[in-house]
Amino acid sequence: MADLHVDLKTEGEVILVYPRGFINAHTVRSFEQILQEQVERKSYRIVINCADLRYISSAGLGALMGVIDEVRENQGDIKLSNMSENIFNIFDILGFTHLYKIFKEEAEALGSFSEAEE
Amino acid sequence: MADLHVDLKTEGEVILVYPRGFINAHTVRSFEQILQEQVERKSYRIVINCADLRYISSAGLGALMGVIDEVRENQGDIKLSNMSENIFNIFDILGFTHLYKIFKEEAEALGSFSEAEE
Amino acid sequence: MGKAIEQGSIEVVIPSDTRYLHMVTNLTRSASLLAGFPKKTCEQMALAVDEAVTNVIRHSYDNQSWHEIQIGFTLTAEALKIDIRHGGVQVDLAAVEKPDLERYIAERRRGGLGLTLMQKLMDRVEFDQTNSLEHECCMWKYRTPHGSPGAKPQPGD
Amino acid sequence: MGKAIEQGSIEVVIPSDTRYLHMVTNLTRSASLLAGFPKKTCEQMALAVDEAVTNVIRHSYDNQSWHEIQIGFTLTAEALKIDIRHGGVQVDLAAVEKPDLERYIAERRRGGLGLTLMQKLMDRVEFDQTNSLEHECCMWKYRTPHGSPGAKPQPGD
Ligand SMILES: Nc1ncnc2c1ncn2[C@@H]1O[C@H](COP(=O)(O)OP(=O)(O)O)[C@@H](O)[C@H]1O
Ligand SMILES: Nc1ncnc2c1ncn2[C@@H]1O[C@H](COP(=O)(O)OP(=O)(O)O)[C@@H](O)[C@H]1O
Repeated sequence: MADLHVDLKTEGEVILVYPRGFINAHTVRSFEQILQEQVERKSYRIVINCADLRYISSAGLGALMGVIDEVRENQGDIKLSNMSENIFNIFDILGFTHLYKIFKEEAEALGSFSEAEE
Repeated sequence: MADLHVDLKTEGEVILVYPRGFINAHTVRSFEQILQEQVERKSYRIVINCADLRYISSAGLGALMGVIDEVRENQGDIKLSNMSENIFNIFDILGFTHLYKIFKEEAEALGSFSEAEE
Repeated sequence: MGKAIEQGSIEVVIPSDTRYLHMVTNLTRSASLLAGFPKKTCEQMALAVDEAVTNVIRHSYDNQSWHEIQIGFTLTAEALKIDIRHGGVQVDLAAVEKPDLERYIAERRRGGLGLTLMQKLMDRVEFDQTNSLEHECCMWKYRTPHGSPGAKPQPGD
Repeated sequence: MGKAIEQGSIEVVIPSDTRYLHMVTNLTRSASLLAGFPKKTCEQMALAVDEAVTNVIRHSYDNQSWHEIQIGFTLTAEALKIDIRHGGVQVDLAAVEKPDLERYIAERRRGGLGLTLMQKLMDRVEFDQTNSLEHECCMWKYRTPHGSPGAKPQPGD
């Protein structure tokens, strides 16, 4: 099945989210849930590593929009990394590259949180 | 496009054939042609390395059947190697595993020709 | 063999169920690759069709999964035309706010991205505004200058 | 989400052109994965449909690429039924030799593998023998005992 599995990892105060597979209107629920859970447990520093994300539709972008305000109001952020060209293009077309910080590598995204702290 | 590219390599007296992609009724012509050309230029020792062969339908099997007699009448053979499970299953279902020598690795298929010589 | 198809059409009928979305995006990708569009353009068309079909399921059929959606791909020398037909509620473009990404981003709205994406990804998007029982969303991708194979090779081809 | 579809149907219409074969095998693979069949079974169904459609193009339509072929996928609790419909010459099973692989191999025949493969890959294959204008090849794969998801996990799942 063309599905989505979302793995999580904690790195200091940062939550690493690994969506693997396809995010469309059918699979988005689990992605949304994971993001909501972070907000509920007040984990506002989130890195989404897109290395294994093969597809995202507006449903997935909507899930990000659904939590970004609360995250930022609490001095957190959602940063993205390891995007394939296809995924980056979709963010770019919608101007979301100005709305989210997108890094080439996970380590850079992680590092940007500690820099912000200093 | 879902296509087929066939590469060739010469290793001593053996011709190595690398079909890459999909062999179906649409793409089979180029595979057939390459096999015919070997027979025409009297290269009767053929190894087909299936490592990059992702799909084969009966059209492709028919192409093999079209040359195997002439190849064997001339003390040659067509040996296959590096089959994925899917490709092997198709050969197996038709009993073609008894008709063709199938090796795990290219080197074994190559080696089997020199053994036959001794 | 490696030659692209110049004319032809494909028709698909699927249930109005999001479980078929992935299949439809795959089919769209295959059809547009067959038509000879660059890979990147094919990805974009697959997403546009996903968005259009998702909207039909959500808004036209109110998430009821037992209806039918018909998708047609028509290839001509000039363009690939994709039409999505259904018997549900048609989008009322007058009632939908004009996509304004700057405001969208400023307001952090959650939905409303689908139509915007369709319009950005395709060369032309039209909804019929008749009152017939069957409604249609038509999207076009022209072979030139936007997606002509060879004429303007894209990275990742 | 990860749940397989239990009932549903998909219809596709394609031109009788071998250039569409790859798309059709992809579609069949997607549809049967959606239905919850094991990957290996899905591969087999994709190949069976390729063979059936190839035969229609070659034999029913004599390689003329401007005709139509309709393919239907119908999923029930028991089986996935795939029917391939066309308006060309129907296969005359009486005239086709019964597939006899041993003899086939002994005689090194070149063609004649398609029908054999269809029969080996599917649980049941039927051709209508009426004289209507539309002809049909129906193939079934049962969920049990041959392809029940979970019941008999296959390697490579
Ligand atoms: N096929 C459709 N039928 C009816 N209404 C639609 C359709 N597509 C879109 N709409 C309307 O247009 C609005 C914007 O659609 P869209 O940009 O896809 O965002 P979203 O679906 O996330 O709300 C929807 O909220 C809906 O009211
Ligand atoms: N759809 C069809 N319409 C008419 N005749 C067919 C059809 N399918 C198969 N046949 C006949 O059955 C024979 C065996 O078919 P098949 O096993 O697919 O092998 P091949 O197509 O390689 O000859 C064909 O040669 C043809 O005469």
